[in-house]
Amino acid sequence: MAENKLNPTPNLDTLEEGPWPSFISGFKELYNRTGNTMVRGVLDQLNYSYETRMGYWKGGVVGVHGYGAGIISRYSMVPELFPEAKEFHTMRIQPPPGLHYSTKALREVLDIWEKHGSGIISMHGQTGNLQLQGVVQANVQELFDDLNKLGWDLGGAGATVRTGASCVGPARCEMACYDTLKMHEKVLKYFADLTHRPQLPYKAKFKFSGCGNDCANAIQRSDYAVIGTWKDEIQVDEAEVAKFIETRGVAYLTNNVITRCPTNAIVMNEDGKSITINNSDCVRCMHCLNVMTKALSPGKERGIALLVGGKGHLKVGNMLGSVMVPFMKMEDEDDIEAFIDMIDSMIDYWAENALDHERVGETIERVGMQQFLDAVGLEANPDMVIQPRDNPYFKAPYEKVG
Amino acid sequence: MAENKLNPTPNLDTLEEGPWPSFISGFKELYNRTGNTMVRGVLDQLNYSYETRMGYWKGGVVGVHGYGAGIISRYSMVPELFPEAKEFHTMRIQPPPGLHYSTKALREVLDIWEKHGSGIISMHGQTGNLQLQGVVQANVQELFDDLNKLGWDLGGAGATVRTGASCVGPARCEMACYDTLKMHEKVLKYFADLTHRPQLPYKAKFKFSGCGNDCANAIQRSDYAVIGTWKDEIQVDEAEVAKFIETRGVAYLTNNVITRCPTNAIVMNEDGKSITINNSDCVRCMHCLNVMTKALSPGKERGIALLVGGKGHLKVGNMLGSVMVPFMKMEDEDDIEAFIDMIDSMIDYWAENALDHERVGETIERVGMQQFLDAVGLEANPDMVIQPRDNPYFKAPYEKVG
Amino acid sequence: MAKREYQTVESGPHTYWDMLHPTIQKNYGQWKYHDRPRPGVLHHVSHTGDEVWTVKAGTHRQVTVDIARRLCDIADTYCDGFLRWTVRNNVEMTTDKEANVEPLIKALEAAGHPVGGTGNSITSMAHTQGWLHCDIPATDASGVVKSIMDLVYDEFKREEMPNRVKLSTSCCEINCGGQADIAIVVQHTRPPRINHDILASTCEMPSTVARCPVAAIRPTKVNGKPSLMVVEEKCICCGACFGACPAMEINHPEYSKLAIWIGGKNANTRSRPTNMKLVAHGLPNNTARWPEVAEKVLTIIKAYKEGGRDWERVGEWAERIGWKKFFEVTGLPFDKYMIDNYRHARNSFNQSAHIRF
Amino acid sequence: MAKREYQTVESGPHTYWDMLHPTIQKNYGQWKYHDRPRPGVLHHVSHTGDEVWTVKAGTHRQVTVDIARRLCDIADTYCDGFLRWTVRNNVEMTTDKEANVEPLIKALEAAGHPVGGTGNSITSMAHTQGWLHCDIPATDASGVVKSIMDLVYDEFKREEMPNRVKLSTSCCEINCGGQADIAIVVQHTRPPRINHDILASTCEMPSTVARCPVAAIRPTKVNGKPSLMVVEEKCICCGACFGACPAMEINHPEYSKLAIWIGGKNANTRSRPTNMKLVAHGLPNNTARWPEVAEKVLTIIKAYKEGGRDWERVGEWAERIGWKKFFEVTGLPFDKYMIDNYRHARNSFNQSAHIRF
Ligand code: SRM
Ligand code: SRM
Ligand code: SRM
Ligand code: SRM
Ligand code: SF4
Ligand code: SF4
Ligand code: SF4
Ligand code: SF4
Ligand code: SF4
Ligand code: SF4
Ligand code: SF4
Ligand code: SF4
Repeated sequence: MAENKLNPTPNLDTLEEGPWPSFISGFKELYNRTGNTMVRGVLDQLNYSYETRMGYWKGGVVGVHGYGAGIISRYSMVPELFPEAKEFHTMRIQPPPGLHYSTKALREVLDIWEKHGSGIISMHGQTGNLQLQGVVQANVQELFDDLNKLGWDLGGAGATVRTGASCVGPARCEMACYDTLKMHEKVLKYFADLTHRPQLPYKAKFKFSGCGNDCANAIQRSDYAVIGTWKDEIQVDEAEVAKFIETRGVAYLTNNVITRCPTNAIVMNEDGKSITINNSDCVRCMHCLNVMTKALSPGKERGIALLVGGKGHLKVGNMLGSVMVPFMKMEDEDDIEAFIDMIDSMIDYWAENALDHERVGETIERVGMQQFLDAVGLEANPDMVIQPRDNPYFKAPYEKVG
Repeated sequence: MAENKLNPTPNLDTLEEGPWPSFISGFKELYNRTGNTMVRGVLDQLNYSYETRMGYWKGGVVGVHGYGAGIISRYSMVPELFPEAKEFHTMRIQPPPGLHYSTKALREVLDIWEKHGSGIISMHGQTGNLQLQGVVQANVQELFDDLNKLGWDLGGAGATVRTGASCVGPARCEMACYDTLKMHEKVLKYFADLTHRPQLPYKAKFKFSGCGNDCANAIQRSDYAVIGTWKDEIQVDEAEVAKFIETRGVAYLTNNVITRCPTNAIVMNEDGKSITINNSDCVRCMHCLNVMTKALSPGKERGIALLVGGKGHLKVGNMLGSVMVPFMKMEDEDDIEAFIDMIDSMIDYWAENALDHERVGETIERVGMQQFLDAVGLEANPDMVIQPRDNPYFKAPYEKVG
Repeated sequence: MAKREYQTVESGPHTYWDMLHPTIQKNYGQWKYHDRPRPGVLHHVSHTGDEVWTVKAGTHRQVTVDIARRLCDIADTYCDGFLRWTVRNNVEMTTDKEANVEPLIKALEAAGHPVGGTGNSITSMAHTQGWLHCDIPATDASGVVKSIMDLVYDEFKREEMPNRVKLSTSCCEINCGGQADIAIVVQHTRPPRINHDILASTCEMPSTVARCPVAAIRPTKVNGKPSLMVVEEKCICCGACFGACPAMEINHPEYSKLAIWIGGKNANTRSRPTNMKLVAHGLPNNTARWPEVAEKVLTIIKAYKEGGRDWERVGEWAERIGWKKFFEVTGLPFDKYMIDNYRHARNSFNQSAHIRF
Repeated sequence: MAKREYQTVESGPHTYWDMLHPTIQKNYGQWKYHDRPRPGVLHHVSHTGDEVWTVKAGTHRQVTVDIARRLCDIADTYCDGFLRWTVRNNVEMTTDKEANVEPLIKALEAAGHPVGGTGNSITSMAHTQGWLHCDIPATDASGVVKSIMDLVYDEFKREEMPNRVKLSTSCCEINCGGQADIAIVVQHTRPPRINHDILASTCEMPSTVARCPVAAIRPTKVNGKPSLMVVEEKCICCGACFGACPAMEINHPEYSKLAIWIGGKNANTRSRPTNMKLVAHGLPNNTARWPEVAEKVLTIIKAYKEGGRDWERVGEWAERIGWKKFFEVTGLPFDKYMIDNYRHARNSFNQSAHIRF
């Protein structure tokens, strides 16, 4: 074991076969170059997990100066078997919005990481963090300080605002209805304090998708899902539409565009070979734009919709965020500030009223949307529902009589 | 008042104006011909209700020999004001399925009714009864006996199986996928005992619709909704289809047939002007058959689907029945008997397990569909759901290990 | 009581076969297709080649022996002594002689029964007992039906709506009228006042307590005697307790209001069946013509007629154009009470970025 | 502890502008349309007339400094020193020189990164920590991902599926992998065994009790000391308590099974977003290749590829053909556990006569 050589990992080696990149081979390569014993320890414990079909990590408390979150601490439950895997903490780093990197910046991170930690990285975590996996408590502060000097900061963990995520957005997507990257950066910078110090009933996540395609998975995977949309008409390049129909034919048009519109907003014209889009029926689902990329584009009056309450299924079943603000323009700093103010009041209400371990979607479900709207000062709007109530179980205030 | 003349009904008289037939004029005509003071009393009390905007009937217990239900008893709460309206009970009579009458049979009923009661009829009640409204307790038995001799029997009320309802069915509808009238007759005859004597936790209703158009409102308004459907392919008269497209055009075809199919089962052929129906995607919604009556008809392998649990919103919100048996052929007496056996076991389970005043749909919701299926001996089938569960909150039995 | 001589025959529903016209009997289950030569008339063609014409006409449901006999007379003259009622209280007269159609129409209209209600018309309004008979109504039903049908009379006789329109009304929240494209239903706004004088003697207390969907009823003592109380903050004024116990006086000439619901659909046609939804509440219970309610119903009908596409039912129209647009085009105010907060509320939230502008 | 010299800058996410290629900066927000010259390559055209080509390649997510540096080398050579990762752990290299595309592809593939994952391919599988790092996993995640991606490797490189296919896996029922077109998630079948030795010292009892969705956990005394117990009849084996308290030992090499879920969709495209649904459970947790699970996943993919229409996502396909048909064509058994019986179960019942045959 103490030799400068990997131990046998018979239960893992099959994972080195096959065409898809092998994380096991990657780890082995890393160990073979660096000789970092933590890597060997982890491979050994993982091999044992594969053998016994059980996990062997337990949590603890590891942190950096001034912060209360951002490191996921892991101690082996079987340090006697795998002393090299005794500690294997993960540092969550907030990457640049959209996960864009210059090689220069990224190499700096890699070098610092290799210096202080295992060299293993989860790139990226499901929430969007750059996860540096495998650091011992003794190195944590230095690692962080070195990174922080270059503009990197910790992400969230526990009962905090979590690291945000955003789609590639205007950087390289023609569908982007607002600047996902900028908004991500501004909003998460504003919430840095709540990211670093647990002061909330439970976690709160933001995700930013530039349009309804929701490439950031915002609707299910964030408490505050910001999704781009537009108010005016779909921009139509008539020549390209004609070309599309000519090339693809009426059958393709009917079966792949017209019938796929969720609200029948696209109708066949009387000529039986051209279409009209009724923009007032259109729900901005993106389908026709996706199919006819060259011919159709989002309208010009763009902005965001805010959907609140998405999360995993603990304890109420999977939740998808639901519309809380159907439209808000998002063009300048003022718009972002207005957004932040609104979120502040939602977080305040939630922080004060939620049960322990209750996400905002659950709170809304429990107290009722009406109460939530009153509390955060929003007007009820039919966009918030797919339909008005279908039961009479409500009490409107008595109307004054006489 | 004692004079042979109606009293003033200033609050009702406006209801004699306007083109739609006036029930007030009808009542007045009746009184003027018969001089039946009960009619005058009821008009007077109704006039008082319109004035004070309150109702003035209360219930009691009135019945016929051997039965425990079928009469809705009404006593005036203000007999001192309207002594002529002191008693105004309703006798619920089960009409022939489909509400078909010969004038001979109907006239007999009318004559008997005029002899013993007010002469006012609710034709028909929402559940489907012929409601003879306005009889005093003293006349109830004679009234019933006279009717019963001619083949008429009481309907349900209270915690009983209720009077059934059926659409016009094969008598005059080309869509009928089974004999609604026959099935109605047989099933309700079988349940006559449960109709007449309250032995159940609450009411149980049957409705029979010949196809998915559900002209009998079965899905929401009955606990046991029997809806016609078919298993094989929609019958297509190709010539009529071609004629339809030729006359109506491709735009009409696209916008009113193809795009309206709920499952996109109808696709435009490559030629851009004819269609193919993918029968395996078709959910037998009836739309295309309704639009193209001449061209399309239900398939030949016909039968019923049973949907259980429809009801009004007390206390859980409106319930629509849900599929319990996706298909059952319903061609002969044996099929009807098999159906009855199955219902018997559902009613048994419900009668034993329901809370007081709980309809079968509520019971199923409360105990869970799984339990209900086990109890009545049905296999789980994906047709019973619009989708499999989307939460992991279930416990399958441990699988034996080792 | 005198000894009973007659022995009841527990026969259930009356048999139907003998109630059918011979041509109907002959072609039973043989129908091939139908069309509508004109509003109010259906024409069915059989695989045997036989044809029948059905004339459909409105009635007031709350009829009398006189009215029914008049209809029998007409059926005797033109339909060989057979007739039927529809599930919506219309009368249908079927003849196998085309020549009978016109005189039949005339006879029905002469007797005061408008011919119509077929196809994409507004057919008769479903109704319930109301003050005429029920023990718990907060309004009348027959009067509301008469008031509305007077106003949509022309639409009953024409076929100019996007699709069939089914109206209904119910005289308490229990809603015996069932759901409909457009329904008028009572909506209480005040918890029941308890009549302690009669409570103990009239009501079974545990079952009254159990009837409340929000557990707002509790046992209490009044003047030393057991009675019930209502926790007013919890009570949602549904009136369910009143059905169980007449002492739970929920009805009130002012606080019992009317609400309008739309988009109920039992048909499986195209979209799945849907429950109807609340679109207006707090409307006054204004006898005898309910003008405030009628006005709103007419507005909805007008907007649907103008905006609905062929074959779209009222609810499908609202769903296509979106509820926001529905409230816009009808001018009805949307308010927070229309957002569900009952058991399955979450399922009514817009869990998507599908938004119309 | 030594006095801290450095003052943390609480900067939040790293800035992004300096991370963008100059051509991306110049055309930021100006993109007009895109197409895909071949699988794995996107071509974006700007309103300014500029064009960029993006080559997308798979990674194993659990990477190392070595792997990341190799990718940096490639980006330096062909992309002027810029690169990005996608939300699904693929790497994207964007160049404004068409000529760079082919060599870029070669370089990536030479480094072991398959080029693909665009358009209607099967893109990389989302994954979670598993035995590599998490404290509550019942299986590994990276190993499952590797096993499945090996098998769908060709579909990653082609664009032959009806629409994009998103796979995911999660190592406990909590499902950090989020929902997906096809997801593999742990499913426990046995209530937790309680480790009373460590419970009192490790867990906050009231919050552990509160974590249970069915209130199956109760305070008790064991050997005179306060501890917790589980009412096994109520427990639905969700494992939520284990996240709160390591003494609630839910994991088991045999009783912790794998389940397959399909039809998750976060996109608002066409249909509203939908939760994924259970289609198989009780599958063994067979390290290191999970053959029983893989086989079922492949079967689903195959059926979808054959039966799905253009643009139909997995769930949309299942919904069009109907779930009955889905179970038929995949050969997976439907059982009663797949019928929801949790809080909003009623909404999943087929409340219609919409039935396929
Ligand atoms: C690391 C990560 C998985 C991964 O490998 O990528 C992860 C790992 C954990 N998640 Fe997660 N979750 C991760 C993304 C998610 C996501 C996806 C997302 O954010 O887009 C979800 C679903 C969306 C959501 O927020 O609900 C998710 C839903 C959960 C839940 C269930 C929350 C719920 O309300 O249902 C828990 C349980 C809890 O918080 O008590 C949880 C808890 C955990 C814990 C903290 C388990 C625990 O209680 O100890 C895991 C720590 C593992 C570790 O050792 O690092 N994790 N978790 C992801 C975070 C990486 C990152 O920061 O970038
Ligand atoms: C007479 C009738 C209305 C009418 O004028 O047509 C009616 C009248 C009453 N209904 Fe109804 N219901 C009538 C059809 C319905 C329907 C429609 C149907 O059957 O198609 C429904 C909705 C479907 C359903 O079954 O849920 C209906 C749902 C109710 C309910 C609510 C049940 C629920 O579970 O939500 C109650 C309340 C109860 O039973 O406690 C109720 C209760 C009542 C009572 C018994 C009120 C009471 O508790 O005293 C009413 C007696 C009135 C009277 O004086 O005759 N009635 N009731 C209908 C029966 C006539 C007939 O037998 O032909
Ligand atoms: C006579 C009647 C059945 C009965 O046994 O009494 C009936 C008869 C027919 N219905 Fe109906 N429906 C009748 C009540 C209903 C009801 C229930 C109701 O009105 O309370 C419904 C379901 C309502 C709902 O969804 O809540 C109903 C939903 C339909 C539909 C589906 C409409 C849709 O697109 O949603 C069709 C198909 C169509 O319109 O072509 C239909 C079609 C028909 C056809 C065309 C069937 C046929 O081929 O003969 C019949 C001629 C109707 C006409 O007058 O144009 N019938 N039909 C009922 C007449 C009621 C009335 O007097 O107006
Ligand atoms: C790069 C990425 C965004 C990012 O910031 O990282 C991205 C980029 C694009 N997405 Fe996406 N999507 C990306 C993740 C997603 C996700 C989330 C995910 O994969 O976890 C979704 C939602 C998944 C869901 O529903 O749960 C997503 C749903 C879509 C859709 C809608 C598909 C549908 O029909 O349901 C489109 C539209 C389309 O396909 O034309 C789309 C379209 C696109 C387009 C074509 C947008 C554009 O015009 O440039 C981009 C090219 C994609 C390609 O490779 O063909 N993207 N896209 C993500 C690549 C993931 C990967 O590596 O494979
Ligand atoms: S969410 Fe929309 S804007 Fe963002 S990358 Fe996807 S398609 Fe483009
Ligand atoms: S974006 Fe979607 S809803 Fe709007 S017209 Fe296109 S397909 Fe229809
Ligand atoms: S339910 Fe079907 S079979 Fe019955 S009358 Fe209506 S359309 Fe005809
Ligand atoms: S009956 Fe309905 S589901 Fe079937 S093909 Fe016709 S429109 Fe489509
Ligand atoms: S709706 Fe209410 S008041 Fe009207 S008949 Fe039914 S139970 Fe009576
Ligand atoms: S009105 Fe309804 S909510 Fe109020 S006490 Fe009565 S039953 Fe309960
Ligand atoms: S899915 Fe469960 S086991 Fe896997 S990382 Fe998330 S919390 Fe840990
Ligand atoms: S496994 Fe789930 S259901 Fe069972 S005790 Fe734990 S939290 Fe409760």
